[in-house]
Amino acid sequence: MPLFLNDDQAMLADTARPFIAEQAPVGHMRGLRDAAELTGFSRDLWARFAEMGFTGMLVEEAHGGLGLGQVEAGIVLEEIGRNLTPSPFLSTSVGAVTALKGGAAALTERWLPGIVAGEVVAALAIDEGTHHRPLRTALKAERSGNGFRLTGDKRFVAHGHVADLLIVAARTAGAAGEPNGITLFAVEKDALGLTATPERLADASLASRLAFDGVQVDADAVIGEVDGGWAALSRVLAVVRTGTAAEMGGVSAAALAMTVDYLKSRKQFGVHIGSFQALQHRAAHLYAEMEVTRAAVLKAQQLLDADDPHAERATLVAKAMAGMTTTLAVQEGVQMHGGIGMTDEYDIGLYMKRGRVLAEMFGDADFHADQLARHSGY
Amino acid sequence: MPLFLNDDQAMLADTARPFIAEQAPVGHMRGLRDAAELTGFSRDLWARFAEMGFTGMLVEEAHGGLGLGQVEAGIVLEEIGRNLTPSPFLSTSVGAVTALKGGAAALTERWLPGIVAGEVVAALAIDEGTHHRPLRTALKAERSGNGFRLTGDKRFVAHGHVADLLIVAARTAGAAGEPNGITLFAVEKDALGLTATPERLADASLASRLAFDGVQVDADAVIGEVDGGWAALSRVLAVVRTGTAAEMGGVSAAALAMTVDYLKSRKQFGVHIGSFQALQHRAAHLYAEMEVTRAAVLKAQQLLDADDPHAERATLVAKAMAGMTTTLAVQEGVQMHGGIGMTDEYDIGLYMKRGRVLAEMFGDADFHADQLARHSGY
Amino acid sequence: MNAPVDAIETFRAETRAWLEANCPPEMRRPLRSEADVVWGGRRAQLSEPQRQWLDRMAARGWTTPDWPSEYGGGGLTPQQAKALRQEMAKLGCRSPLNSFGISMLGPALLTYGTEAQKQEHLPKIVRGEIRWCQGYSEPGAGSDLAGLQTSAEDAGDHFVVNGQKVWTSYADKADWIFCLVRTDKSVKQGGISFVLFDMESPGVSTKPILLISGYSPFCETFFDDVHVPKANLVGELNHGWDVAKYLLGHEREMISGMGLGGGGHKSLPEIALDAIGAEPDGRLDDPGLRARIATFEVRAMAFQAMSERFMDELKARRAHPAQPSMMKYYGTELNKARHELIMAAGGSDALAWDSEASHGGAAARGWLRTKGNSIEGGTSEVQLNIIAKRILELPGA
Amino acid sequence: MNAPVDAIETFRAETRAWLEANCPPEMRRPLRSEADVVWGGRRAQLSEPQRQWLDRMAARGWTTPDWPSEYGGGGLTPQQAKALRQEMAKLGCRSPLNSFGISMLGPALLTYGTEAQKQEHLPKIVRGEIRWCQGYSEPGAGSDLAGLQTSAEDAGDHFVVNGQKVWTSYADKADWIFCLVRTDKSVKQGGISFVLFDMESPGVSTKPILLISGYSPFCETFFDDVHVPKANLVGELNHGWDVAKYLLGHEREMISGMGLGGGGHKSLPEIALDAIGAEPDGRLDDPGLRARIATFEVRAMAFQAMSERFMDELKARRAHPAQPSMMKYYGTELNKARHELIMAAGGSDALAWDSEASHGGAAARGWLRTKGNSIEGGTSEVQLNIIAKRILELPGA
Repeated sequence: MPLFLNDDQAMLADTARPFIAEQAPVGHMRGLRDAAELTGFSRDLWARFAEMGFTGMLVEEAHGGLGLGQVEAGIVLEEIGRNLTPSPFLSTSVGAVTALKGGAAALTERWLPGIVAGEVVAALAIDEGTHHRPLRTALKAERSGNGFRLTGDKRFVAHGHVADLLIVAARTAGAAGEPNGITLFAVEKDALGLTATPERLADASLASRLAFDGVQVDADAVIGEVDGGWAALSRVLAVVRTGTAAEMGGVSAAALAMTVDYLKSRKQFGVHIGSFQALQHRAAHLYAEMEVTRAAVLKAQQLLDADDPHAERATLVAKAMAGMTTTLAVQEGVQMHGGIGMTDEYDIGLYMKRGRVLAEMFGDADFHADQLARHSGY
Repeated sequence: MPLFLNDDQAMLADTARPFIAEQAPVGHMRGLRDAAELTGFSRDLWARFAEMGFTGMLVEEAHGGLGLGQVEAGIVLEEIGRNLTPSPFLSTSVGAVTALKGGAAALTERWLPGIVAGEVVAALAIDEGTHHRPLRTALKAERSGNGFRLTGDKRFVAHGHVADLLIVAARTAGAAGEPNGITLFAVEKDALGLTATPERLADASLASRLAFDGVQVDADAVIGEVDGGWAALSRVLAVVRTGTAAEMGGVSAAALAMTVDYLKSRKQFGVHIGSFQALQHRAAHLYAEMEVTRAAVLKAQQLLDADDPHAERATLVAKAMAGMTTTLAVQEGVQMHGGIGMTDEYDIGLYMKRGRVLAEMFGDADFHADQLARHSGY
Repeated sequence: MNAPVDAIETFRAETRAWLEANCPPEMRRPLRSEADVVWGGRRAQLSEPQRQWLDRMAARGWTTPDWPSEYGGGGLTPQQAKALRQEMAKLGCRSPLNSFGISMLGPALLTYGTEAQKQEHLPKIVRGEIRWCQGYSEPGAGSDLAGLQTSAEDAGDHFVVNGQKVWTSYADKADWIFCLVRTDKSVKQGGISFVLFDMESPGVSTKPILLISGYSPFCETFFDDVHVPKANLVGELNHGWDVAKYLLGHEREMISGMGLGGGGHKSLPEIALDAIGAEPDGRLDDPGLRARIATFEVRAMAFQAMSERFMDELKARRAHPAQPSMMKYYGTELNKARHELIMAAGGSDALAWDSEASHGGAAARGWLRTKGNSIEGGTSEVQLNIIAKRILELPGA
Repeated sequence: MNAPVDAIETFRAETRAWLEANCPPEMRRPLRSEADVVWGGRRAQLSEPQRQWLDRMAARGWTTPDWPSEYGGGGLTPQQAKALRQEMAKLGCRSPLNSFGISMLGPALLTYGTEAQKQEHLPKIVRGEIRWCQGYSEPGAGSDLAGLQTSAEDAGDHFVVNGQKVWTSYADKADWIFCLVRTDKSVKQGGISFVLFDMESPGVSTKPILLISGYSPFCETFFDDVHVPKANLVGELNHGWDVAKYLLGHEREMISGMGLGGGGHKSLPEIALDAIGAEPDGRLDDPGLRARIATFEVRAMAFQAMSERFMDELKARRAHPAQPSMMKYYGTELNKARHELIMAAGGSDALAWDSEASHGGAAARGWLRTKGNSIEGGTSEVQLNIIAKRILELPGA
């Protein structure tokens, strides 16, 4: 398979780009922010995502979805990134759908139709400390009655306060640091003993701290095998990390485009600042990093879609590269805009904030480079 | 004490700079290299160093030296670096002299007069693996008769094959990795069972592998306390690391000067390449790194001379900065020279080679940054 | 000129004792946010310890230790001023007063001001009574001051000032402004004068600019027929550039100081260890971040030495006149790097924007604020141009 | 156009079987030094396994898998050629033949050559019989090819060539040269032609240039009244630029491939682990270097994906025409970074220059050699200029 979009994918991109640019440009996000809106995204927009088929794009056709893959999800995510569109697409339509695919029929039947219809929003409750360390999952799930009792805390859960469905990584056995003994649960909103405290982040998105105070769930809330959830969690992480990298690709691309436009229009000392060679070289270097990163992300998506054994490695590379490149893109963007880049009125600063949040989400570049090194045995 | 050279030091610099530039410019080093000379330096030049008082500049006046400090030694080393002068000055007049200062009177009387007179050359036998890890010293020194038997290997010993005196770090107790149990020895040339195998390095200098095959030394060859040599070794390392950083300052300064001259004289596309802003910014950035590094090195020298408790930290900073900055200086130097920078005929490549050897010597930037982190408790 | 070593040591000991006795304990705690910084001025609202600390230091002239005592300064020698700084750092004393009057206008007045101007303005700066702001940049001019448009027309005993400034730091909180105005439209480089006036003068208005950090430390400032007495002209008419350049050098020094961090804040390794924890052998439990922090610490400590060297060379008049550009460039880039690492160390906690636990998003807002360091006071690119041309003497394009 | 998947898999299986049967075991070991690379040519001295491997591959046209079989090439589809490369990589097969004929001249001849030129030259390139060198750069011209001075005067059925080239790769070992010459002195950008001639022609002399690596892969090359038949003109008279630019694009692709490392060499982590060892938990026992290697590996793997994407886009004619500049820039800078890390990993051992244990200083000489990657074939600075102007469309100065 060649490493560029095939005709169907290119057509999807041609649809997704104007759709999101029109329905949810940066002004859409500013509107929600300035209104101090408490959902964190627009439910109307989510319904329109459903009309477009985006919500269920990874869901098999048998369940009413489009049966597409990570490349296609990445196309939507890139546009989300480009427009800073607040959306539960990644956590719901990529993360939760992937998790549920590994679950029992009852679970998929319970949740997938709602997701496809744009009626259900899901959140991923994975991180417990300040940094993404999924192997160290410690939230306790003890057998109790017909099911389990969950006790512990999660944080940095995007959409956690409004999600109908929470995908929760918990520990049923073993110690923090061990893959065995991790179990994935599908927990319903409003479960007794569950409190979500949303917090506004720098990019104006809302992420929650979740407190599980002996939350009782049935045995059929378990996704996959008890104690054997690490494999399922790894699959979820692989797709959401790659998806985040795709979204970051959109963030960087917009930042570069905006900056190049500025360099072409702004004059100083009587000439366009874009004619200064030092800035040209930095912009060209950034372009190179972005092209290379784009290839790494597409490679990861294709390998994931092909169920290739090298997909996990490629995912680590994609998210690490995206972290480094997006950071560079937004830094260069703000600096090259000069003073106005520091003002809230211009968009470039919003890209810097979103880039920072996405760089952290599901593990930063240091984490992924470290994982790659462990993976390679050094 | 202000952080610049005082009048006496400035006067020394005014003497040392033309002296070394005239006696041993880069052509001097080329001559030795092209003749495949096997000593590794010029004994005539060493005698002239003695006439100038350089050889004994750190030796107390009571022992015939000048009683000067690390700042002054650094002045000489910077000129050595600037001219790529092959010289045993660092190992002998800085390293060995510092080691011997902590030794018994018999040792200082045995060696210092010869060093001051320019008749004795010394080498430091510390490294055992491919990387500088002095705490892991493993060369065994067992009590035997009136003294010790030394067994093991050393490598990367500059001047090791011609040195009259070897300062050897050995282990009399404890395990590799422990500071306690390290003992410093002053070993004479031609000791039975000692073999030195010199090896030409990329910069045309000669460094030796030393094999100690049960080398017998008297008890009075011990410098300082048996098992308590770590403190003495640390003092020696502090001064030679700082000295190496000073020499690297000369290497970078010459590389930058040569490159700026080239940028001013070379034309391409009809204009001086020095007028290209991208190159200007890179040269200016390099200048900034070099100024900051110069300050760090001088700070370390002053603190060492003041016996300040923060001197060790400052030394780690100086050598780490010198490693990063010199690497940048020679890389930018070669790249900005373009094709001719790749030819043996131009000097800039020789600076790249010397810079690389010095970056490695007594620990590279990674090592020193790691030490600093451990020192700071993280 | 150098005081004998034992005299300095006596001064140091006395200073330490005085600081210990007079610096309120609240003023020896790390700053938690920008709100803890004391700027002074007519409308300043100081806590009791802030007021005490400011008044006690101002009484000795130690808010401006090296200014002449005739204008209320401390009259200290460079050695003594350095000893004072060092002792304050050791005890963790906060700066009693931050002010553009101290860091920028004061040195310029000492060099270019008339005796009457010095007597009028310097003591009030020392005591924190008047807060100053700077009116240099104009819309569309950026780093290119030659395009200055704000005009001052001669009206006998006063000028009539009209125009607009931008990036005026805290103009909405300042009492007076030092300002560049065009007094001769026929030339480009010259024709600019340096004037002082009260922000309460009729015709002055300000509009805060909301920054990406969510703060508004800068304003747009508008002048509509503002009357400025000619006695408020600093330096010669049409030669305001000299004053401005002198002052810009001081601004660069001040901004470059940011690279040093410190100032009572938690160190970067402490922040990281608190957020991430350590491996059993004590190393930070994030090897990539640890390596990046260690490399940063090397640079930061080296820059600390550089700052000491620079101050020493300045005092001895040995610094290259363009060296402030190097300091400004390196210091601000370093400060940005520090805050990138603080964000990486803090992880998801550092992303918080307005929660109480995050002190109102102090980490994220501080990080975003530093992005302006390499823009304000001459961009990093302008500093590199200056180094290339004036220090390396590379040819013009 | 795409072969069905099962056809490709059949081809892949057959290819693997053939490679296993025909690639001598010696040709499946990592290259130890530049001396192990087979360049072919009249004076090539090949070991028995090298000769066998070259002849067997050449017989199938697999030294040039995607060239048309009528000129001796393999005639493979892009998919088949990719499968062949992948199978060779899996088995660790060395390249049977490296040559500027394959990587540069061949593609240009296929596009611009006459039928007679193709028939004459291509089969010899495929079989490694003629080794080619490139005569582009001239002294003082560097990246600025417009200043080309070497002249070719019209003398009826032939040109008379006079002048000097520099940076001619292996001119002292090559049999033929493809060369840019000035055929019209009245214009600057045009007036250049692309000609081929035998290095044994009277009037050709070469002088190797000693490089910092201690090797002399380049020469100064002198032409003194060299007669070149007009039949050896490639493309149109005075339009040699077109051929040269086409070919430079291919050179950039080839050089950018260096960033991938591989080619049978030990991996960077392996080199580091061998030289330094591991902590008890398996991590490289040098945390700073480990972090730098890991970051490098991220970039290198990403660039591997980029290279695949670039080849795919080239084949599909979807690549931006200036994209080779990006590939050249990134690939060569990456290769330099790789060798800096190899030196850091090797420590003092990697500094050796001529000992046997160091394979004649392979690490250090290889490191120094890579410093030329970002200079030859258009400097990194030139590539960045091209990206800025042609891809980002930033304005000229």
